[in-house]
Amino acid sequence: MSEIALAQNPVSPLVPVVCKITKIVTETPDVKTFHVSTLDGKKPFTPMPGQLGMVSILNAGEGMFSITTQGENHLEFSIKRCGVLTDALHEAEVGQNITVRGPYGNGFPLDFCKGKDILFIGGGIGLAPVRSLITYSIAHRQDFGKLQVIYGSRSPADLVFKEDLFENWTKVPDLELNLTVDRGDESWKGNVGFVPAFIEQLAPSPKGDKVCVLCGPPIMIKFCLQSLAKLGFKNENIITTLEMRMKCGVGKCGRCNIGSCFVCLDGPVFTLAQLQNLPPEY
Amino acid sequence: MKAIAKAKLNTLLDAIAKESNLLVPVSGDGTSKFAPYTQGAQLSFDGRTLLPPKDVFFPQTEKMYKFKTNGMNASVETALEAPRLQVLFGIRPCDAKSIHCLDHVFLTKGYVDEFYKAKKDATLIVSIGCNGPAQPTCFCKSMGVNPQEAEGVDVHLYDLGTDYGVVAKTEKGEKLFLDKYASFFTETTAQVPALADFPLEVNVDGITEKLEKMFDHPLWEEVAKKCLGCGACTYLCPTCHCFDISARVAGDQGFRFRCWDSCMFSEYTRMSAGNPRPSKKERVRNRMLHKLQYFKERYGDLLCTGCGRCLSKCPVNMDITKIIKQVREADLA
Amino acid sequence: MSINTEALPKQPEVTAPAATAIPDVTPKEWIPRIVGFACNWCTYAGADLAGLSRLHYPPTVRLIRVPCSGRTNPQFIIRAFQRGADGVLVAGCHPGDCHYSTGNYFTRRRFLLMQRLLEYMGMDPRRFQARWISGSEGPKFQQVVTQMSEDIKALGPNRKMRDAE
Amino acid sequence: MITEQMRAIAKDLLEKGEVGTVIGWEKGTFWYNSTPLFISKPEQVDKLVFDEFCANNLAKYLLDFKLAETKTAVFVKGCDARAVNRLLQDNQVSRDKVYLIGIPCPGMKEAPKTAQPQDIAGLPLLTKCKMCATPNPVLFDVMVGDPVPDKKVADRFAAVEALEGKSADEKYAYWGKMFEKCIRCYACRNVCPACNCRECCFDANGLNWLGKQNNLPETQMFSMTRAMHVAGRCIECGECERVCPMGLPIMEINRKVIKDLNELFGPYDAGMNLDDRPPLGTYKLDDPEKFM
Repeated sequence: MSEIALAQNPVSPLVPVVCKITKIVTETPDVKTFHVSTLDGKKPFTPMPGQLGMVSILNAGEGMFSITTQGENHLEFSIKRCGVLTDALHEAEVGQNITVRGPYGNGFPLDFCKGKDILFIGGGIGLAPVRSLITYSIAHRQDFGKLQVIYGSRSPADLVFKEDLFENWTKVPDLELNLTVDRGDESWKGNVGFVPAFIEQLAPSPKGDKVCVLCGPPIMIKFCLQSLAKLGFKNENIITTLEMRMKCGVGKCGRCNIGSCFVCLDGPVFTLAQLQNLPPEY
Repeated sequence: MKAIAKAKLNTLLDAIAKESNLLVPVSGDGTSKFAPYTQGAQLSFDGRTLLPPKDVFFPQTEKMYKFKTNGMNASVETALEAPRLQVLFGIRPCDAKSIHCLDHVFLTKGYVDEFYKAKKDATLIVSIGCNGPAQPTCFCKSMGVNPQEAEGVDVHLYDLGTDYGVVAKTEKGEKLFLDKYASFFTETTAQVPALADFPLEVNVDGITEKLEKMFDHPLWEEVAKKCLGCGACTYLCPTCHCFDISARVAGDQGFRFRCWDSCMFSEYTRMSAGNPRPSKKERVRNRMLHKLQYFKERYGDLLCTGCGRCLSKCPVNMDITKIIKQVREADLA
Repeated sequence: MSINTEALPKQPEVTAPAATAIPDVTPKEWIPRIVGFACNWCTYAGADLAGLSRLHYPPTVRLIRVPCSGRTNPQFIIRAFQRGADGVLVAGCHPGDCHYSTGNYFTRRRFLLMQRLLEYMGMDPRRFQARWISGSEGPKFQQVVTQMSEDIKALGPNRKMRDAE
Repeated sequence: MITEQMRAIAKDLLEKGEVGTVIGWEKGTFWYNSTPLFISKPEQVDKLVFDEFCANNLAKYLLDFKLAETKTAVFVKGCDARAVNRLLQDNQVSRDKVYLIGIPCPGMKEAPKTAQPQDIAGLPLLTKCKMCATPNPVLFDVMVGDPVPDKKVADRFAAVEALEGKSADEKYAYWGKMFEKCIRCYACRNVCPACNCRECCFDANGLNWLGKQNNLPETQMFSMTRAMHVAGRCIECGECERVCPMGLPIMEINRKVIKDLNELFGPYDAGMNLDDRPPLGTYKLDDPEKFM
């Protein structure tokens, strides 16, 4: 943590810095990606893949979001519309001032993943946190083995990051991309079906200590874990990121605890092996 | 040991109040709490206050920053103020222990909470020992607190009957209290009297280890039944420190503040995706485990100081000592 | 709101009642702020008629249109006082004329009680009023707002139950 | 005595399987604590007690059992029975799912300040019991013990009237001092049998009915809203005032509302009779017309 510059007011980790939205990408009817820079055009901070940022529209509210990726001078947050704050964000325009503080959380275990094959599984907006590691591993392609992405959404229209899915990632060597949707439409030529079944159909091999990075709605995670167990993935190699109600982000406010762990500080990334040692209260 | 007669305490307090913010236990209107010293206020030195001293460092509502919006533009201005030196006079050893617990939370594990630290650093803490239970519900002795001597304070006063024996525990206490007000103190050879018995006792040996195996135990269902789900226990608890961050918005300006929150409220963990603690069983369990297991695992201390406030004011007499006993007796089948 | 602002009378000079005692908070030109909850079917139309008929009344009232005076929650009243109202008016159809048959009978009971509770809490009951104003009673709307404005002007700004910021 | 009868009835009910749970009281931490008890097995009945400290109103717990498949038995004092009536009126529980065991109540006692046993007879009555006009349950399936004589109640509106007589500023100062003490623990709401909404408007924080700051405007908002919400439903059990850790005179607000309701719309005592409509849930064409 120490080498990372924190985007916080020098006064307190709870006081944010004012940033602005520099670009908005409409991913699906209810998901937008926001590019965020500081007022002088810099990146608010340099997060590790999987870390979180606390985003606020000052008069609407404050919420913790995963940082889906970063650019030279900006952070990207992909946000689904589902409440007061996210409504306000979706109505915001380029140039809107928001505040950001962070980065929070542990991020994905990069050292652990290095040199290994990685299987990425995402469902719906759950691809957002996973994407931070996908883009990182593409940028540091030589550090990782084979990459495979399995991604599913409700419908073709609900697939997020279409530019990555259909353009950027298809050009990456040794990256296998498998898409599925719950319900297809006339134009959809790919697989139709739920993600867990699709995993079993594709039957990725756990050989070579393959790591699986998983995120999606709870019900999908539950069944994916069963599928992965069938395929022989080790609990230590299954990595997921959790959601809890977070307020402070620095392990003080107490509400995101799972047992004696705080999701904001010790998480949000946990291996399945770690989760099995925690109370099932998430 | 230096000493001051209890009868002369007011003259000392007058002197302190002239130079610093002085907070003393004040009673009245059916409650007692730490409040600024005023002459003629009803001082309450016969035991712990009803409201814990945690709000001195961690107020129930605390403004963090102000903001203004103007169209798309926004600005933020921190509301952290440099507090002036204050003296917190008359906390009990149980409360001193609670401040030690709060220090763990707000000052360690990578992040320092400046709002807490600023107030803590500017405060000189003077504690008073108890020679026995101030209330029937006191059980601090069982929780590893020495009722007669507080830890982690700047100055400690032993209760010697008609006098208080004064001992500095830190350099700050030596300089800013003992030396500064030396003229008020005399020398005494009196001994601290024997400690009276506590009617309420509980054995907490091995409780954390036992609880690690009891997350799914039916006991929680049982003990949670009578809980009403109010926040009296958490708000009166000297160690409960969970907070919420919320904002007050008025048109194009407002401020964001933090305020005490209670894990007993249904809204506490509610997310758009659901609530991981949907019923009072999970909430009561979380509170008990936080106090007796999670906090110990994370910081090495139990999060209960045995002050008995929750016990005395719980509308349904939820008794943490009884729950500890039930946990110890529980079968791990 | 369909009040023609150009047609409004010039605000008469108000001599503040306790101006000498609290000069900084009771400026000479102080105008009361009244929040009015107006039923969509009667009072709102009544206010409209007052405007269309170019009836003059002081620009003190901010109308909030509610489907029925019975929609007005007691919390609305408290919140209005908290956020700066000097007076609150709830107005709806005459008893018997409710668009929803009986809504305003409940309003009547609720706010009779509420007014007494406010008084018990130390508020001046004149700051909270309920009135029956039908769609054809533009003049009554004018008269109610004028009367209430004068009453509240005499009382001065409300400082009770105010949220500090 | 009453305790023995309670145990016998509870045992009988549980053995025959007529009820799944019996809600009563047991002894708590000290001799002056009696606390709610939930039993589901006949061998647990020996924990049941009835003494001068069973102040808790058990009716509210019926809400936790409203989805239970079996019947729930609950011991009801005078005030508890009125509370059950209120829950029935609000359709929160159904009458055929509850079994009411009435206990005439001699009045509950204040807890003393010391753990040493004392003469119970010398302890003062709880404030809430001094004002009680219905010591005998108004609704029950079976009664334990003999009805106690109806008490002559000290004028329950005396405190309200005294306050009404003060000036507006005095009243405001009085309540300001009270509400400033409120710590927003919501014990009053959670113990109250009239507060039986599935979700309280104050918990729905996204709607912002109430800010989370603990300051005078917010606590005023809370207290006044609660007074209006329980208007016509408050059964005067006084539990809110008893459980308030800060000792706020909450019943002085509730009784004011009751007094006004009586004056404005005719005498009404909530929870006395299942068929009466609560005053704010009904109307008369000739209600007082003050608004014009």
